[in-house]
Amino acid sequence: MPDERIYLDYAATTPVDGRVRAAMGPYHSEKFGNPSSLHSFGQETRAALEKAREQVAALIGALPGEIVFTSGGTEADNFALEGIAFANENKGNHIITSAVEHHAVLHCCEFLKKRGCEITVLPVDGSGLVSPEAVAGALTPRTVLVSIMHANNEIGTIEPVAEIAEAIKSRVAGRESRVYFHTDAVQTAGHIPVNVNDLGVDLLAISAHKLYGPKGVGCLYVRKGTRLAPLLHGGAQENNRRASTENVPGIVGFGAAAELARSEMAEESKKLLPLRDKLMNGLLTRIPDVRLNGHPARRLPNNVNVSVKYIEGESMLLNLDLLGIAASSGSACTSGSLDPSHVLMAIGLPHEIAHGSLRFTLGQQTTEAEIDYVLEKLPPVIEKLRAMSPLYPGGKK
Amino acid sequence: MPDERIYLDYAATTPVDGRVRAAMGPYHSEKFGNPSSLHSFGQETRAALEKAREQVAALIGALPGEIVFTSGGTEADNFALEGIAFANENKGNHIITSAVEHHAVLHCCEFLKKRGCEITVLPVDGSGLVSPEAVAGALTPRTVLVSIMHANNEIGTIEPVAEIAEAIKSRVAGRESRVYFHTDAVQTAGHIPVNVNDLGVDLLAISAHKLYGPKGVGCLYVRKGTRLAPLLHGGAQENNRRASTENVPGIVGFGAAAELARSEMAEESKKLLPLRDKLMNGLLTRIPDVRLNGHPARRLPNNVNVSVKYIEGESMLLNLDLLGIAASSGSACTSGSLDPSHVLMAIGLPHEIAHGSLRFTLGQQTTEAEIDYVLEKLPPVIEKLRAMSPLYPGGKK
Amino acid sequence: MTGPYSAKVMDHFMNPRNVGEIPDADGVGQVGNPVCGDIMKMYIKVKDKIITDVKFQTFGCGAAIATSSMATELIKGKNIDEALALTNKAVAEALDGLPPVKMHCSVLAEEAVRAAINDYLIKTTGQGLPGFKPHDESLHKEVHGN
Amino acid sequence: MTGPYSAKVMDHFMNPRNVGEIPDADGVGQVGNPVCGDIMKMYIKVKDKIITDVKFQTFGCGAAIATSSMATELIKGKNIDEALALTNKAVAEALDGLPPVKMHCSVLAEEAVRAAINDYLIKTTGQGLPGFKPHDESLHKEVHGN
Ligand SMILES: Cc1ncc(COP(=O)(O)O)c(C=O)c1O
Ligand SMILES: Cc1ncc(COP(=O)(O)O)c(C=O)c1O
Repeated sequence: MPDERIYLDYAATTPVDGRVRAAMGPYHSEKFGNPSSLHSFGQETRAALEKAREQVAALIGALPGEIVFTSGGTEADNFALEGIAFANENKGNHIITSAVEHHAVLHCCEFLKKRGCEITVLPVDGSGLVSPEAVAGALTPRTVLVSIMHANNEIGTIEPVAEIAEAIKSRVAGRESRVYFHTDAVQTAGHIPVNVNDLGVDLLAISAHKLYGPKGVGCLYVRKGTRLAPLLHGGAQENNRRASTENVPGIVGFGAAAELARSEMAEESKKLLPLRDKLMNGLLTRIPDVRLNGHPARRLPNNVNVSVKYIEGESMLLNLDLLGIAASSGSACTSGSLDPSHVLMAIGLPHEIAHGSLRFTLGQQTTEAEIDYVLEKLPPVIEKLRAMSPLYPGGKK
Repeated sequence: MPDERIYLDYAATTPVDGRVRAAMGPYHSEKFGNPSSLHSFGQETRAALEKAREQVAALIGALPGEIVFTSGGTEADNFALEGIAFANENKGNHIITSAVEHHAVLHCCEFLKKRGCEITVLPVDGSGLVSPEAVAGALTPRTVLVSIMHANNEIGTIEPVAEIAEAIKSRVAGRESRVYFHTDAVQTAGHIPVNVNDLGVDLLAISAHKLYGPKGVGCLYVRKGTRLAPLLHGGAQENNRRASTENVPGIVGFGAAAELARSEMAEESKKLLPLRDKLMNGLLTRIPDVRLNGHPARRLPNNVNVSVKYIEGESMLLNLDLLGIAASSGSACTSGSLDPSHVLMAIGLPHEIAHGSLRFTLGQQTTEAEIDYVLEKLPPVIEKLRAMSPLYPGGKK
Repeated sequence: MTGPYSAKVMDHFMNPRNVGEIPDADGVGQVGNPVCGDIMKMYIKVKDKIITDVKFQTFGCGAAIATSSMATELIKGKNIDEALALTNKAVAEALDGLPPVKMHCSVLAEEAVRAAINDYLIKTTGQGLPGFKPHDESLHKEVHGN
Repeated sequence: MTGPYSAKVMDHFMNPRNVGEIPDADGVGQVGNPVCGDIMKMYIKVKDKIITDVKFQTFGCGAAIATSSMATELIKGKNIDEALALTNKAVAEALDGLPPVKMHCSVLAEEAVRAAINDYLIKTTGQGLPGFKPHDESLHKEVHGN
C-alpha cells in the first residue's frame, strides 16, 4: 500500500481546500455575529455573506441577488421543485424530469405526486442522455417545471441542458404561463463551465462540498422574476426566501471555493482528463468483460464508471479499501438500499451488471501514480472475486 | 469605549467555543469523507457523526437514535410541523400553537394552513405564559400536534411545557390516535436543564449556534414511534429521515458544544443570574418609564428585555453600537419588517411601547464591568433621544 | 461600523440639526403614527413666504431622525414653494441614500414638511394645500403595503 | 478501517473458507438471484448422513461471501440434522454480528445449506425436505420487503 490512502471518490465529496478553510477561519469565533443583527457584529458578517454571494454568482454568470443560500444540494433541489410547485398551483401541476436524476429530485417528485402533482419521468438512452425532443413532447398546458440535471453523479454523462431549454422555449412560445426549467448542477459547478444564461435555466442547484467547499451549504440560483415559494418558513433571511440564521462560515467558504474554482477549473480539467482516460482505457483493456457506463464523450472530466461482469460492487470496494483505495459503486449492497442504482437500471443494465459497477472520480490530489496503482491492484482483486462467483463462466468446468 | 466591544446579544447567536472549534478542526480537510461511503474515509466520519449524536442525545436525555440532525432550528421546527402534519393526514389536520412562538413555527403554520391544516394560535398572558388549560381546551378530535416553545427568544419567559404535556395527556387519555407535542428548545438547550422525558415532549428543536456551537446545524429530537414524514427528500441519510450529505464538521461541533454545555451549564447560569438581575434592576431603577417585558421569575437566566417609553428601539441600538455595545430590539425598524415584534404585541404592549424595546442577552464572556458600562452609558442615550421625541411629556413645555 | 446606514445618515442621526419645538410656530405638522413606529412633528416660522426657522421632534428609528434633520436643513431659508417641491427622494439623496426598507422615512419627512406648511396656510389664508390629506392610515398602508 | 463489518466478517470475506465447486457433489443448492445482487451456490458431499465436504460459490457483497464461508464451516463434519438446525442468526452470531441491512445475507446462507441438503435428499430418497421451497422471488420479497 502506498504511504497515503488514495481517494478516488471526489463525486461523493471533496476535502475543503486549505485556502477555503483559511477564509472561513475568522467566522466561527471572532466574526460570529448574526447577519440579521443591526450592530457591528452583525454588519460584519452581513458584509461577508454578500461578498460570498457575489463570488458564487460570478461562478455561474448570475446576479448576486439571484443566489439563495441553502444547506446543500438536496435542499436546493427540493426548494426548486416544491417552491415552483406550490407557488404556481394556479397555473398547473405537471412536472417533467428524467429517470437518472439524483434522489433529491426524484424523491421530492414522489412527495409532490402524493400532494397532487403529476410527474413525468422521462427515460434516457443507453449512455444516459435525455432527449430534448422527448422533453418538448412531454410538455402539457399544465406543465410548470422541467428538471433535468446538468451532469449525472454516477455515470458522468453531461445532459444537453441548453438544447432542452431551447426545445422547451420553442414549444411553449406564445404560451401565457411560464414553464420553469431547473437543473441540478451539483456535479458540474466548479468543474466544467456553468453559465445560467448559456444553459437557459431559471433555477440551478449547487452544493459546496462537491467543489472543495464545506459540507452543509449550497445554493439555489433563482432567475429574477421566478415565482418561488420558500421551503423553509420563518425569519426574513435571504430576502425572505430562506429562513434560518445563515451558516456564515459555510457560506464564506462556499464563496471562496467558488472563486477558486472559477480561476482554476480549466487547469484542473486539463490535468484530470488524461488521467481519467488512462484509468478508463486501462480498465477496459486490461480486464476482460468490463463495460464503460455513461457517455464516452459527453462526460465529466473526472468520472470513470465501469461494470465488472460476474461480481458485485461492494466486494470490490472492500478489497480496494483494504488496499488503500477509496472508490464507490452503484450496487445496492453499498448503500443499504436494496435495489442497484436507479441510474444504472435506467441506462438498461441487467441487474447483475448493475450490481457490479465501480465508480472512480478524480480530483485535486489525484496523481498518475495513483492511477497506476489502481490499474495494478484492481485486476487481481477482480480475478479473486470472479473465481468465487457462480456466474463466472471462466470458473465453470 | 472599552477596548473590546461588548456583546450582549447571545440569544441572537453565540461565538463558537474554542474547544468546539478544535473538535471540528480535522473534519474539514483531513477527515472529510462522505459518511455514506463504504470506504475508510466514509467510515471515520460516520463514527464521528454517531459520537456527536450520542453527545447531543445525552444533553436532553434522549436516545441517540432519536436525534435527527438538521441545518438549524428553523429546519427542525419546520420538520416537526410539516413532518407530523403530512404523515398524519389520515388522523387529523389540527395544530395548536401559541402567539409567541418563533416565526419558524408561526410562518410554517401559515404555510400548512394554506395546505389544508387548521391552526389554533393561543394567546398568552401579560408575561408571555401559555395556559396549560387553554391548550387542553383547544384540543379537538382532529388535533395531531401541539407546538409550544420551551422559552421565548425575545422576552425570556419559560413556558410550562411539562404542565402542558400533562394537560394534553389527561385530556386525550383513551383516545386512539396520538396528539404529538413539539417544543422549540432553541433558547433553552444548553442553557437550562432540558430533558425530553421530564418535559413530556415527542419532538424538540435545537440550534447549535445558540449554545456556542456552529451556525447551520441543529437537530430535531423525534421520540421513538413518532410518525414523521421527511422534510428534505433525497438520499437515505439520517436513517431515511433527512436527506443530504451530512454537515460533518458542523455536527461534530454541535456534539462537542452539547457535551460542554451539559457539564458547564449550571455554572454559567450561576454566573449569569446575578449579572442579569443587576442589569435588570439597574435599568428599572435608574431610568424612569421603563418596564420589564416577560415573566419576572419564570425567565431565562441570561435575558433582560425592557421597554423604554417615548423612544424607539433602533435609535437606541445605533447609539449603543457606537458606544461598543451590541444589543437587540423588538422594534420593527431593526428587522426590516414593518410591525413591531409579534411577541411584544402578544403580551399586550401598545405599539409605541413595543417599538421601544431593548433586549440584552448575556453569555460566556459577559462580565460585571460590562454590565456596569451599560448601566452608565444607556441613561444619557435615552435622555438624548427622549429630548427629541414628540411623545415625551418631559420634553413638552 | 455604523449599521446599515451611510455616514451622512449617521451624522444626521447622531447630531441632528434643528431639534426641538418652536412655541410660537406659524405652522405645525405631525405625521406618522405609533403603529409603524415613526412620528414626526415639524414646526415652522414663516416670514414673507420664507421659512425663517424650522424645528422637529421625532419618535422613530435612525432613518426617521436623520431624514427629519435633513428635511429641516433642506427647507430652512427656502420659500414655501421651494419647500413644497421637496421630494422624499431628494431627502434620501442628500443623505447619500437609505436602505430600501427605510425609504418610507423619507416619505414621512416630505409629508411632515407639507403638513407644517398646510397648517401655516390654513392659519394664514384659511385654505390648506389643494388635495392635502393629513397623514393617516392611508399613508401607512401606502408605504407599508398594508 | 474495515467498512461496516466486524473483524470476523472481514476475515471470512478476505479469506473465505471452502470456496469452489465439488464436481461430484451429492447435493447442490443455489439461492438468491441477480435482482437483489446475491447468489449463493453450495455443494455438499455426504457420507453416512455426515457432511464430509462442502464448498460454495457466491456472487454478492462482503456479507454474502462471509456468511457463505461461515455457513460452510459450521456444517462441515456435522450430520444432516445438525446442519438443518443451522439458523441465520447462528451464522450472524458466529461472525460477531452483521449490520441490520445485511441480515438477509445470513438468511440466504441458511437457505443455501437447506437447498443443498434438499437436493441430496431428493437424489438419495426421492423425497425432499418437507415443505421446502426452493429459493425464489418469494424469499426475495420476504427479506427485502418487496
Ligand atoms: C447530482 C447531485 N444532486 C444532489 C446532490 C445532493 O447534494 P447534498 O448531498 O449536498 O445535499 C448530490 C450529491 O450528493 C448530487 O451528486
Ligand atoms: C426560539 C427560536 N426558534 C427558532 C430559531 C431559529 O433557529 P435558526 O436561526 O438556527 O434556524 C431561533 C433563532 O433564530 C429561536 O430563537
